[in-house]
Amino acid sequence: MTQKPSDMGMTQEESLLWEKGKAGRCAFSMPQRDVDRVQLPSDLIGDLPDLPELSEVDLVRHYTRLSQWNFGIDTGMYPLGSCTMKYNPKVNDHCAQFQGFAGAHPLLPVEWAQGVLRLLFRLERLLAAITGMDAVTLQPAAGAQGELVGMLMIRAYHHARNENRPTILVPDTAHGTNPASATLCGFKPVGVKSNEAGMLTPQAVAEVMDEQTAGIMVTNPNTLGFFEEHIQEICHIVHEKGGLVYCDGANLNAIMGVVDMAKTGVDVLHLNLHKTFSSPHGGGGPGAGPVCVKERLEPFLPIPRIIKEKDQYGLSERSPRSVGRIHAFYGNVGVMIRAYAYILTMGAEGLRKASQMAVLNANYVKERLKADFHLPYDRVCMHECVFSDQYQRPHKVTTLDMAKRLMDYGFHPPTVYFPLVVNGAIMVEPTETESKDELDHFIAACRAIAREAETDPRLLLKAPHQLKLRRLDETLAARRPCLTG
Amino acid sequence: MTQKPSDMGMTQEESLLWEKGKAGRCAFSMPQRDVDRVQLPSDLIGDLPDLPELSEVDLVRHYTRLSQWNFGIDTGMYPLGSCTMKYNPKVNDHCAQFQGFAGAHPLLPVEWAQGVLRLLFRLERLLAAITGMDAVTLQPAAGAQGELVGMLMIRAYHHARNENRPTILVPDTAHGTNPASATLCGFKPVGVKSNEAGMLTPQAVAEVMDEQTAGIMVTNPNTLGFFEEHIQEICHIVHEKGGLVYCDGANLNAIMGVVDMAKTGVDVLHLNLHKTFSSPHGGGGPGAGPVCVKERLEPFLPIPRIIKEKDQYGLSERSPRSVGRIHAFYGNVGVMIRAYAYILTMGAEGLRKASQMAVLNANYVKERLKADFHLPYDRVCMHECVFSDQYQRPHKVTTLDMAKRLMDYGFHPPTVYFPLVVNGAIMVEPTETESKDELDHFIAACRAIAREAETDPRLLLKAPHQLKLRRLDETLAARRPCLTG
Amino acid sequence: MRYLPHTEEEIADMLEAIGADGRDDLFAFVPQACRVGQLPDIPGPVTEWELRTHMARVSGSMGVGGSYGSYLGAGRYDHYIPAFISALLDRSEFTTAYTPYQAEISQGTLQGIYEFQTLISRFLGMEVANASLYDGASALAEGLLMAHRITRRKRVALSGIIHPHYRQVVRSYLRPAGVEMMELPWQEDGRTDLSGLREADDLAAVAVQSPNFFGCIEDVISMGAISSEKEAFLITCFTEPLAYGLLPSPGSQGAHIACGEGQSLGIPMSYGGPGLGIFTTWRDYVRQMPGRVVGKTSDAQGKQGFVLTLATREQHIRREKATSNICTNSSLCALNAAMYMAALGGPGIRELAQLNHDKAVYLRQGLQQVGCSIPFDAPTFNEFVVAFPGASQEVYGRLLEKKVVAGLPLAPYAPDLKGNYLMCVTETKSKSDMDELIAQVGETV
Amino acid sequence: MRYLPHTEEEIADMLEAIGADGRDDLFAFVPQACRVGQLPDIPGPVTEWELRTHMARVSGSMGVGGSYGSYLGAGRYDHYIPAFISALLDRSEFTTAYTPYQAEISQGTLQGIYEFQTLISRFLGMEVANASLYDGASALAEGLLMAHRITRRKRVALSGIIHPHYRQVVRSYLRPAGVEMMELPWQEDGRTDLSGLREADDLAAVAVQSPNFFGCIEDVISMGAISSEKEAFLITCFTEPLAYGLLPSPGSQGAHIACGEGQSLGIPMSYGGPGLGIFTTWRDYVRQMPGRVVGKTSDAQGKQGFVLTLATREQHIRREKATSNICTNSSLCALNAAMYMAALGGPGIRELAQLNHDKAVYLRQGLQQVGCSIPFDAPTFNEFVVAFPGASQEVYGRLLEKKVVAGLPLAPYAPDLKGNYLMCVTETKSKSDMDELIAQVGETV
Ligand SMILES: Cc1ncc(COP(=O)(O)O)c(C=O)c1O
Ligand SMILES: Cc1ncc(COP(=O)(O)O)c(C=O)c1O
Repeated sequence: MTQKPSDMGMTQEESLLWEKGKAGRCAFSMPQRDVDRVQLPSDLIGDLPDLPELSEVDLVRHYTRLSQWNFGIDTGMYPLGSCTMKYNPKVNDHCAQFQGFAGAHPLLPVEWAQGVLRLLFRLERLLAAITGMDAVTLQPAAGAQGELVGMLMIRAYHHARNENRPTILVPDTAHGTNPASATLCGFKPVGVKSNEAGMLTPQAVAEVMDEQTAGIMVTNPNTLGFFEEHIQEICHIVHEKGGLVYCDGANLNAIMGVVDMAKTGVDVLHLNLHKTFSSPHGGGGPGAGPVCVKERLEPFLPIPRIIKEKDQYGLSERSPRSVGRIHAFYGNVGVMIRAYAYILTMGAEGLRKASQMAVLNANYVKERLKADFHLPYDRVCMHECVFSDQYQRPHKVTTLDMAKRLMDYGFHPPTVYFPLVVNGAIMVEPTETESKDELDHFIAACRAIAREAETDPRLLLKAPHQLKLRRLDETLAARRPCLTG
Repeated sequence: MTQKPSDMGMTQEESLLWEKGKAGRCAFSMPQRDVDRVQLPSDLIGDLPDLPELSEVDLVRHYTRLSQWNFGIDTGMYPLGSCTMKYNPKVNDHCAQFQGFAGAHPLLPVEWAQGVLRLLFRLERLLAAITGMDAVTLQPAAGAQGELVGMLMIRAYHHARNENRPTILVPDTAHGTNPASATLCGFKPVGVKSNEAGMLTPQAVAEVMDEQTAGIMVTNPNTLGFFEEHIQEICHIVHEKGGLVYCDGANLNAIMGVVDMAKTGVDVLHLNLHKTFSSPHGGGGPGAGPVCVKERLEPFLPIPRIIKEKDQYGLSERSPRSVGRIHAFYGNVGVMIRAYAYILTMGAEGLRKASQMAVLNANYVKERLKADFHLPYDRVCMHECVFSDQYQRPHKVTTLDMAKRLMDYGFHPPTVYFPLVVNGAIMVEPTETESKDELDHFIAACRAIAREAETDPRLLLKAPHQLKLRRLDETLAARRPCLTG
Repeated sequence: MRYLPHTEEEIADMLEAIGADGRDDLFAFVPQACRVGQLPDIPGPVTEWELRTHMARVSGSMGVGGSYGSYLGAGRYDHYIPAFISALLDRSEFTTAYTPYQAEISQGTLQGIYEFQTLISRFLGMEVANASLYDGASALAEGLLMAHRITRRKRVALSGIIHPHYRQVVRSYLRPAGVEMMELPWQEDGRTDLSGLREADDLAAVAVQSPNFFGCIEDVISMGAISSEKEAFLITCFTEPLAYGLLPSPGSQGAHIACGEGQSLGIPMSYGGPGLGIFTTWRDYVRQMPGRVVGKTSDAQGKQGFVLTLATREQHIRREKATSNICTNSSLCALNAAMYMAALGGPGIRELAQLNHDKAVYLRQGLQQVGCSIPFDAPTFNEFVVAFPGASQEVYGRLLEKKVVAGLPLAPYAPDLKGNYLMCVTETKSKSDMDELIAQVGETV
Repeated sequence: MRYLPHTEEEIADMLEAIGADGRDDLFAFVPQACRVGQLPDIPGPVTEWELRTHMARVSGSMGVGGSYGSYLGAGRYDHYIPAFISALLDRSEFTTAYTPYQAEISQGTLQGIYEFQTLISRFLGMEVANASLYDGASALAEGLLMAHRITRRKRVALSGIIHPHYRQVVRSYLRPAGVEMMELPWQEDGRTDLSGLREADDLAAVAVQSPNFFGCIEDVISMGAISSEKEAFLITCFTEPLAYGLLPSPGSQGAHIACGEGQSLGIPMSYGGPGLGIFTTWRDYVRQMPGRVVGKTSDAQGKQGFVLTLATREQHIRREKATSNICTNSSLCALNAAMYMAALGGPGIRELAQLNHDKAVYLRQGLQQVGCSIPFDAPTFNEFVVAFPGASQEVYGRLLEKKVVAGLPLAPYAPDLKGNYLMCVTETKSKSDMDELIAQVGETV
């Protein structure tokens, strides 16, 4: 391990947990035994679990070192497109850890849980106010589960009208989870192409929309970072044929206080609290994906619903047309608490300004980089902008190479090869919490890389150079999967 | 800044605070103004303070990045001799942050502060039990202030007996703060040499001890890592001449549950809670340096004293012979709370085992490295062992070069060039919280460096190589001091 | 606004750089008819201090901690969580990162999740695990869907004493796939009645929870025998994985899929979420498994490292052909559970499980001695069903008034069990807590 | 014991490696007569859970927060502390490191302290600062000793309305050095009476606190005029540095040394400690300054970096010739204060200071209106002295019963001021808090 000097500054080498353990150590403070030992029948006793034995110091070092191999928003700019990597306020984490929240059992008598129920009830109302929609469920544990809930509701809606509509429209600018969620819900996705401006056109929708089609799933703003300008007309076309409009609202960060989602005509909308509402992403989760609906879909919302009767808050399962339960309890309450704290802290004006600054930042990056990187759709964007590696391809440098090289410059790379409609896509979402200085640093780094692509492409092909590890072999990993040690 | 790739892995470059600010930003949530603004007379209003303006994100990134340039116990082994860099339990930090502690004003009516007063009272008793001494003050804010208090008490003791004793004995194996504290207290330190075994001898003490001498300051275990075997005889000699014995007990970590400090004959003893009792060192402080005394010195302890009358705890200033107050309030209570938690968690048996393991670790390192590094005193040591660079000097490699090189191997260097009695000293104190695996890694690294010293000395002269910065120029810093930016 | 770094001057410069006249220009292409009429009606902005006061008040209003006591389990468990785990989990390099798409800059998350996959597979006696799903309920649903995908059969059999909420979630997930659910009743001893299973055919899977919703340890071996006869998947699910510190692992009992909730492994209850969906199976099925996985590989210089792998099962590559739609999962909770398992180690988790068991036995016996009845005979882990002596519901109500929730009323889930309560005892309950409760129940007789 | 990683097997191996027969062998050279008779009589070991319960109970027993209110200042101030500061300070790379002797591996601490030195120097209008001392009281003592070292004079004059505890500490520090202390009385308006100063001669320093112990803002300029006539050092000390957000900085008023307590700058009160000793002066005196300092330098490749410097003043190099004995200081608190100053920025700290001032004025005027008397006329910052109407002590006692500490009783410090209380109002007090207090006082009339 340490017989060789490391080549990475303060970063330490660190073995796998089970390579460190020693029989006899324990990092857990075993509570006093104050009752007798009672033996279970021997057939109910398994082998001793094969878990490594470590001391508290071992574990503290282990995870401290691991953390030092990770890049987070607190480390630097994290312009991962479609993921809204904005700053996560510390005070929200602090509040979510209060004992009354973190220590609350979900089956407490509701009289003992009025505080959190009221908070959740209010959060539903706040999200309704922000989107313009009528009713909200907070239950889905992430965006994709929100999509599933939305799809289930659309399905239930048609069933309730004794209609069977097996297909659903999914534009090529929709997020990848959309078709997957639709399929999970038994729908057959039918593609719709966006036009040369990255827009979904009423014509394209009208061509495929029919009475066999349950509706459409639009991501708006879409995955190219554009607002669907024809959304009202599209909704009209879909509604005319008896369909419903699902909107993937995970990109809400572009339009808070600017767009009234209800007015755009959508029927169901999901939000990502872990994106727009600043809760930490946790290295991949947990998140929360509330679903907002128009009144006519309210009866289909999942149970339990948070209700208020007189001045009492409660949980109701009396909802015969509901799509049912979707989470063992009420979803990721810890995430909701943070989102609630964020909304109160920002206020209406603050949320609007956040969206304005998010859009300003994306457009600034777009303008400053478009000479160096091909911009497939050169127009005012919303919260993110999408480049491609077209200018670099002649030098045999790809999007991936440039993404890896950005790490050497101290930035997390953008989202790459997504959306699929753009070949070699580089999707940059700076978010509003990056200052102009940070953006200028980022822009300078990207430009430097564009120069390197011309003058020293080999440098990029082998990037990253400065991290603990060089480029990792993903093909090898997939060919002979080794998922456990 | 970021136009050039960094050469240090995840570590980021980061400018100085005032190079980052932008007029108009603020990271502080300004409370609502609910009262009128009242202007002070204009001569009482100064210029606008010249502090940089930053957002919360700016600051979070700034200090996150700074922290990543630092090495702590949680990063790896930190065998800084004489500093007892043991693991700092997280639960103790957690408890010290409870509102009733962190939010307590020191001038609360004592009836409102019984909880913390009782805790402090008990901590005094626990320290008395651990050392064998009779009475304790927790007030000194660090070891050196404890020394000052001890010296003030010795001074006051002699004055109370109408004696004026201007000198004090300080062996060459005493810690550097000892003579400084003695001087601050108006004493003239008189050196005493240790013998060729690193021991203070009764002969050497007897030679200089006289009626002009207030006493002696012994560090025990001493800075060579040895227990002063003749301590009882030495105390006897000093006492015979009317002097008192001060013991620097900052190295108590070697002897808890093994040595009864009272029995060794000392009159005053200070401890370092931030060393032996596991409170975090905070990059240089805060600490706490309680002073324990024999009964006859109790009247001289600083005020206020924590007292118990009936079942009430209080703070008393009725102590006419006291040396006075030494801290604005009662010392570093936040540190004391952690030490108290540590003692309860370890229990008597646990503390003894901690000392045993600390001594075991030091001896293990000593044995394993003594072939590669010169060991000036080859005998069983206590919690630390002292090598020198004698074997490496022929290769023109010094202690400093080897210390710097150790950083490349992922270790904090030992204490170097201290104690002064050893030329080119390398003082290793592993502490008991290092496991054998960690020690073996450390030993392997040290041996590899010893080989490098022979085969590739230039490598060491230029070390470190793997950190954010190469070797820093201390001479330049001292020649033209630049202390502010 | 302290979260928005832009100064007015910077905004002006940036607008100029992009050739916009003002902020509204940026939204010029949003049709007027889609615009908000007025700003949404939401309170605030509040200061940090108002927020903290408000949140502290809400938190303080909950019947949690202090003088409140609870014997609730039923899917969420109150276990001690070491302070060092919370401190490590709070490290912002973990919390403020996202899905480790870019492996080289995310090795902390990746190694951490790889370790989680390993420890949880070992603990459950299975070969592979994914990086987490949302929660135990959706994990079970995904397991059933996976069995359906592999076997191409359209029926599944579920024990009726799988947690009722789990069964509800399964229903929501399975209905659109057209998979038919058959529920197995329970027998007198509190375990699943397998008799109906023998006649069932064309089953994709048989699913059981052990310990089940009544706290009883199921006869998984027998169930496995039947399901293997029928070439159906045996799916073992759980809400209290700590039980496997003591019980035989699902893998050792023949489960094809072992899945469930990991909250019990060091994760705060948080009013029900976030939790941790655990999903483990055998290597053969890995390409049909839902969710992300981390795999070992090496870098360009041959050094060991970790990456997200088998992405060809996932929605961002496969869109509608994905094995699941899950994207954001529960990574931080997986890291949390790995820390917890590693903190305990094998002997530690065995002892802790034993302690849970023994304390539950102590309370059960104590309650029996003061006249409570225990409807089910089968062995239990840390939960059991009890009816209080006399007017059971009144006793329960009186305890509630004394700020003790003496378990979960079962009536809403099974009308037959009116007056019966599902109680849970973990290591957080001391003998004297339990003695007090027993005495209080005794007094009411 | 979870903090001790050694297994029995490892212990045996290690003992063998060093040729010892058992653990006791390691202590063979400790004379029997020095050994403990039996293990010290201390309770425990307690588990983490017992510890937390115990500590939570002790903390909960304190008269802090919740329904308790306090208007105490007098050296410790209750200010809001942003959550992000606490989160950053908790990063273990900061907390678990020690004095940055080895600069290359400690650049985080070093740059952080260099920034502290810079910000606090700017804030106080001085040229240089050290890396921190223990607290405000010892900082003042060290300042006086430094003036004594430089001037070689043996007398100092101290305002009698420097915090009484500070004067006590100064006495403890100065006595052995043989430095004589002269105390200046206060005049009717609550400021220091300088008249006696004119006659004093051979003064090493004149020290004043502003705002002083009565909360009054001192006439530092006049004091500076006299001290400079006498070629004595002017030392300005403080317990509430936030005041300088509004008031002229000590530097601008001619202080040679500005020193005091930094707790007010974002550091929790913690029952009085740890605090932060701030020490600033002019460049000329840097080599006589006590305590550690961080300086800028460059590395072998010319890159900017930071090191501990001017170590030739310090005890570990100079032993008895050091400028002070201080070693461990208050680094983490210095980092804390730097974070706080940077969080506010210039305009922010001005506004916060103004708010403190204005709230204190509001309460003072409100109390006056219900009959309280204000003995001192001089302008104040966020503290003032008040006597309640009628039987002042009884009113105070009644407020105490209502769980409000209406300031610090001054009688123990100045018998003349019996019935007078030093009250402090910070931004944490709302108008409605104060209105309630005013009403309660009013009721008693
Ligand atoms: C536009 C969009 N829709 C949906 C999702 C899915 O959300 P989640 O990852 O929370 O399931 C994402 C995020 O990945 C997204 O960016
Ligand atoms: C033996 C010894 N004595 C005294 C001290 C001084 O203690 P402090 O740094 O807490 O003032 C130290 C630490 O540096 C020490 O190691």
